[in-house]
This record gives sequence, C-alpha cells and structure tokens, in this order.
Amino acid sequence: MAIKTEPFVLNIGPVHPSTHGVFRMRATLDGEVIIDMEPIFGYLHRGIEKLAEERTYTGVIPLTDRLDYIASMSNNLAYVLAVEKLVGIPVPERAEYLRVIMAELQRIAAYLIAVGAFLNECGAFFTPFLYMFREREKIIDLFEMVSGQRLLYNYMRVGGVSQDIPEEFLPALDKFVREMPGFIDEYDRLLAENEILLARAKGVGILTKEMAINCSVSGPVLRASGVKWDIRKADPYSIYDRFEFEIPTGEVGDCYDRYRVRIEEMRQSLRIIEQAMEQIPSGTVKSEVPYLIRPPAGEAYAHIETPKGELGFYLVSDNSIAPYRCHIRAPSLMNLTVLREMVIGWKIQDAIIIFGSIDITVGEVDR
Amino acid sequence: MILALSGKEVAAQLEQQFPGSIIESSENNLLAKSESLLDIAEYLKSSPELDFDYLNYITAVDYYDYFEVVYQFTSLKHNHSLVLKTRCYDRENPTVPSIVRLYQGADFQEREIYDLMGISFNGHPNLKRIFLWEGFHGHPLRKDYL
Amino acid sequence: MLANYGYVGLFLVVAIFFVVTTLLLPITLRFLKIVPKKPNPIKSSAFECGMETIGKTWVQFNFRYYFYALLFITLDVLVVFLYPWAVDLRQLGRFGFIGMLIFIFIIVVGYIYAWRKKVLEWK
Amino acid sequence: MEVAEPAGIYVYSDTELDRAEGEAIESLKAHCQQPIPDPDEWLEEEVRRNILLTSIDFMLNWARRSSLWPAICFPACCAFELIAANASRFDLSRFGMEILRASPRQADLMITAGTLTWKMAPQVKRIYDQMAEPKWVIAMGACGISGGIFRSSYNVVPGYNRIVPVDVYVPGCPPRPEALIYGIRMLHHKISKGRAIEG
Repeated sequence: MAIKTEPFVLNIGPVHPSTHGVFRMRATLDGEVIIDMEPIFGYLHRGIEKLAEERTYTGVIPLTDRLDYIASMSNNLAYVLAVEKLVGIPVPERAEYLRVIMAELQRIAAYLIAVGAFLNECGAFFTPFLYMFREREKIIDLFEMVSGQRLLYNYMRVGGVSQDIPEEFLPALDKFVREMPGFIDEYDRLLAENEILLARAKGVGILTKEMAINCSVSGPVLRASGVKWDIRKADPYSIYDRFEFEIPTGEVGDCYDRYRVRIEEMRQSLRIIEQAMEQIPSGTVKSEVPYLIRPPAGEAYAHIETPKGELGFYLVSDNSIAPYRCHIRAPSLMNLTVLREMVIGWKIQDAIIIFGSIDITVGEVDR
Repeated sequence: MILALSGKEVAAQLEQQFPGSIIESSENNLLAKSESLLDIAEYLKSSPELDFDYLNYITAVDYYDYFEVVYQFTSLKHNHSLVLKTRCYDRENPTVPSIVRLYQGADFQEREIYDLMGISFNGHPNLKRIFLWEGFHGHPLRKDYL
Repeated sequence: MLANYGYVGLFLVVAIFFVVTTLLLPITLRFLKIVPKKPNPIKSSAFECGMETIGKTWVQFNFRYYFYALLFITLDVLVVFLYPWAVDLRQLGRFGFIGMLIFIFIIVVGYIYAWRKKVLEWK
Repeated sequence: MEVAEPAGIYVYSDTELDRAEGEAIESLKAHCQQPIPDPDEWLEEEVRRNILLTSIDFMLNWARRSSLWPAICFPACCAFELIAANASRFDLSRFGMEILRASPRQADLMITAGTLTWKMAPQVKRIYDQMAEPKWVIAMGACGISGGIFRSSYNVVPGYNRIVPVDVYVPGCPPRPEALIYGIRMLHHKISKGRAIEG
C-alpha cells in the first residue's frame, strides 16, 4: 500500500549556522529526502563591480579584499596581475617571491577554515575547527607582521607589494614551515580513518568528471573529481613555473575526496613556500608606478588559482584613471551550479555536508 | 601554458562552416553575429581539434550605443583558449541566445547578466533576477543607471 | 512498616513542591516585573532561518517514522516491567528469574521479526 | 513507499513567492530611511532609586551581563573576526559568551558581523524581533555603523541603526578581536547602569 506523501517546503535560509554566510536554499522535502532545491543568492550583493567603476585602479584593491574575505591575499594578487597585464608594468623579483609566499600562506589559511567548517557540519562540533583556528592564528600573526591587518590585508600593489617584510618575518616563517607538517599530520591522524567521517562523507555527493567540466567548476572541487587542472601548472602566472609541486586529484569526487585534496594541497603549498624562501633575492619591492595609473584603452583577463578555484578579473579600460568595466569571475558562484544536482535525492544532513564540502564564501558569490 | 588561439585562425575555420557569421576577428578575440552564436558555440564544443569543453566566464560590457557579451572558452585537453564576443544594439530589450544547453555553467552567469545589465537570454530555462529582488527597478551595471 | 510509607510521602511532597515552584516561578517573576513581557506577533511566529514559513506544515509524512514510534513503545514497556523485578531479585529467587527470562524472550521474538522485515532501515 | 511525483519542479510557483519577498523588501526600504534613535537616553538622566531596588538591580544586571549569548547574524568579513574572538586565542567564553546561539530564541545579544544589504534587512529585523527581551545589539565593523566602504552602493543599508536600535558601535574594518572585546566590556558597563526592572 503506497501512502501518498506530500512535499514540504523548508528554507535553509540566510540566517543558518552552516551556510558559510548568508546563502539560502529553498528545499522541497519529502520527509527528510530533498526532492528539489533552489539556491537563492543576493543577501550580500554589495555591487562591488559597480563601485569598482568609480574608483582609481589603486583604489579598487581594498574592494577586492572584501570579495573572498578569507583569502584576500589571493584576490589582491588576481586583480593586480590583471592590471599589470593591461598596463604592462614589470614586477621586481623580490616582489614576485613575496607574492608567491603570501598567496600560498593564504591558501593554507583558507583550507584550514574550509576543512574546519566542513567537519563542523559533519557533526564534529567545533573540535577540529578550534584546532585549525589555532594554526590559522599563527598564519595571521605572519600576515600582521607584514601588512598590519588580521583579515583584509590590502598588501599588494600594482607593480609589486606595498612594503618590504620586517627582518623577523623570515625566521618566523621558517619556524612555521617546520612545524606545520606536524600539525597537518595531527589532523590527518585524527580525521583520515575516523569512521564517523568515513561513514558520512564517503560516497556522499558524487560529482562526475563530465558534470564538473560542463558546469565550469574549478578548484579543489574539480580536482577531487579527477580532473588534473590547476592554473598554477596549466597557465603559470607570476613565477609559479620555478617551483615544482604536484597537483593532488581525487578518484570518485565525493565529499571525502574533496577533504583529502584540500589536506594534500596544504602540504604542497608548504613545499612551495620552502622553495620560495630559499630562492628569495633582495632588492626593491615595488617598481615605479605613477600615482594615477592611466592604462591604454583595451581589455585584459588574468586568472589565478585561489583556494576556491579560478578567480579571474576581466578589466576594460578606456584610457581613464578608473576601470571602465571590472568583471570578477567568482569561482564560488560557478561551483554552486552543481549543488542542485548533487543535493537532490539526499537527506538534509547530507545536503548540508555536500554544501560544506564545496566550500563557498558568500562575499565572492554575491560580490 | 594556455595558448590563446588567435581570432584569425579560428575565424577562417568558422567562415567556411557558417559563411557570414564572423563580423571581424582581431588578434586575441573573435566577434560573431548574435544570431549564429548558438551554432558557433556548438561547433567549437564538438569539433575534435578545437574541443572547447570548459567555459571560463561570460560577461557583458555596456558601451553606450551597444552591449558586448564576452565569452571565454578553454579546452582542458589541448590547453588553448578563445575569446568570443557578440554585440546587441538596441537598449530597450537586448537579447542574446542562451548557451545553457551546451554549458550548464552558464546558468548563473546569464542570470547575473540579465539581473545587473538587463540583457535577456532567450532559451534560458529559469531567467529571473539572481542578486536583486523582484521589485527592483532598473539594471544597476548599465552606464545610464543613476 | 508504616515508616516506609513515610518515605514515600516525603518523596511525594518534595516532588509536588518542585513541580509547583518550577511552574509558578516564571509567573511570579513576571508579576514582579523582573522578567519583561513584550509580546508581538512576529515574536510568536515560527523561526525559520529569518524567513516566513512557506506552505502548510501539517503534511502527510512518510510512514517510516511511525514504525520507529511503534517499536520504541513495545520495547519500552519491557523496561517498565523490569524495574520492580530488578529491585528485589534476591527474594524472587530462581522462579522469578526464569519467569522474567520467558517474558523477555517473547518481546525479543517480536524485535527479531521487525528486524528481519527491514523496518529499521532508514531509507 | 513511493513518493507522489511532485507537480512540476516546484509544488508552488516560486515567482509569486519572490514577488512577495520583493514587496516586503521594498516596503521596508521605504519605511527605514531614518536611523532609529539609540536606546541610551536613560544613561544621562540621574535616576533616584532606593537602596532595596538598587541591590536587586545590581544582582540582576550582574547576572544578565555575565552570560550574554550572541545570536548568529553573520553576513560577511566581520564574522571571521567574531569567530576568531570566539576561538581559543581571544576566548570570548571568559565573559560568559560561551556559544554562538543559532536561534534568536536562546540569544540576548545580536552582534551584527557584516554588511547589511536591503535584501537581508527584513531577515535581520525579523531575527531582532524574535529575540527574547532584555536584548542588546552591537553594530560591529564600519559596515555595521555606516555602511563603511560600500556606503555609496545601491544595495547596502547605510548602518544597522536603520533597522534595529543599536547599543554599542565597534568601529574597524574588520575590528580586531580586542576591539570587539572592548566593545563588549562597554556593553557590560551599560547594562550594569541600566534599570533591571521597568516601571
């Protein structure tokens, strides 16, 4: 006897502890199983692309900080590379190395939050999250030494970086790079074979390779589905071609693979930082750039590999001091295209885990 | 290294496929008519040696007397990319064919362009505002928005 | 013998006192105006992540939740009977022990039947 | 237990739901053009109170301020400074703010960590209304005080005091955890001077 059950609409709404900010899922449920889900954005749409059109090229840098606010060094790097491609300013060697070190440190900090929040949603209530915040505080101390800010650094400038590093930065960085693998192994021992995580994350929310490519997903989510695509290797920007590191990829593309890819990439980032620390030359950190940059009319697109995926800036200039158009290719928005297909058919608690494993920041989704 | 295909080579290939669909092709991008956009994208995706299976981004720029919609495709296998552009001239109701059938990743980006720039994409299954609320008047990213 | 009933009486008094105070405490605090009381319609409506609730909530639910309730009740009754038996096990001796085993065996047969019918699978 | 196939993708037509939400936002936007005055007019005027009431006031205020539980209102970047303040280094649970309560029912302090946009305004107002009485609001960050770096944007509410009455403003973008703790201490002083019993 089949009893007809009626669907029931539930808002996993803007004010929710596990939606990584103000993101809303309007889910149609049958009991606990999600029949259909509509993602709703716009609760943090500050119109950054419109604001960028009324600021000078250097004035847009603080705006890019607030895009993906847990990886603001990477946002600065992407925007600055786009402007340098547009204007064609050479960047001194030392500044290139500093940029790579800061971008990789920021990748580790962002992955720590991503994995911590993912485990927080798996039910490990705040224990791994606080472990990982303990390490993130160390990285924040390094950033505070360099830029004086804890979260939104505004550190990079067109043509280099804003100021040189203090002399106690490199010893502190060396101490961090020596200690960090021990901590990452500590998390791995705590979590990799944890049967609760295996039971809840293995085989949950499988993203096939074709769907990932078709939905223009990028970053750890794409690599976890088995696609070996990392812009640091495919289209090496600044000086990434001088370091050797691998690109970890998952096999099946479920939540556990995404967790594994992020843990492996933390180790690879540490390798890059070590190599960069050895080869860093001395010298100036910022090339001569006029105060009001006035690029020739034209357009340029530069993309880098941020902890969320491929962040790109498409700049159009009409030879004035402000960008005519500044479009931001947000990896978090693209990664959410697959959320609906991956979530339908699973229960609510699995949907929360799948959403957590994609790891978005709403500041970048809504811009 | 992603090799940015020059617009001229691809234009030559596309010319004999779809005569008269390419308006102009400069060094790094390719301007096509908006009517033939759908089958150009179809051809770019299906032809073996081009094989653009990854859509980087779609964006739109308001040049006062026309809107320009910019697509960038990348091929993960051949590691090359191409920038394709179309223009639509009327400002009241600019329309461009939607390529959601080919690249599902275009879904949210087209909704965003419709929401912020006002260009509607016919053929899009779920075209409504993505960032702003339904009753919002006007499209903020247009140059003549207050 | 009478003293034992005294303890039960004392226990009853403490229980009633406890229930009455916990019920009356909010009312007295509100009467003394220590607890502010500002009702408004939004405050009394349901909290759903900051949005109004959509659609009706009295929908027909899936049947499997009902199975769980049924099974819980059957096994819970067993526990209620176990308490008095466990309290003076020594007086009952072997006869009481065998009796309880038979009782438990009957309930377990029902449990195994439900298990085999895959009722407990959380589809 | 086969499921009745839902009529179409959605059981309800969501366009009229969106339109309803749109009207709610429009009406709130028209209604909230003036900032709500901050609830601190009683701080200045000297209230003559007898000793008995004062001791009860003192005891109740001490109890209320040493277990303020923040409600969750996490739009943007300040959220991560609030989480860092809650984490093990700048421990907020030293002040009794043990957990970030997810539902406004169990919270009595709303720390508005992030930029408020007009689309989010009705939700924040609803969260504030659904919090139980004696409730306070800390506007955290430049975006919370005056819209901050996004003030000229078409979609940003210039300051939380348009929507909810704010008690303490914590400047900074994002404010350091120490600044947030200083703001919370100021709220503690404000609570300890307040009258616990109305009327």
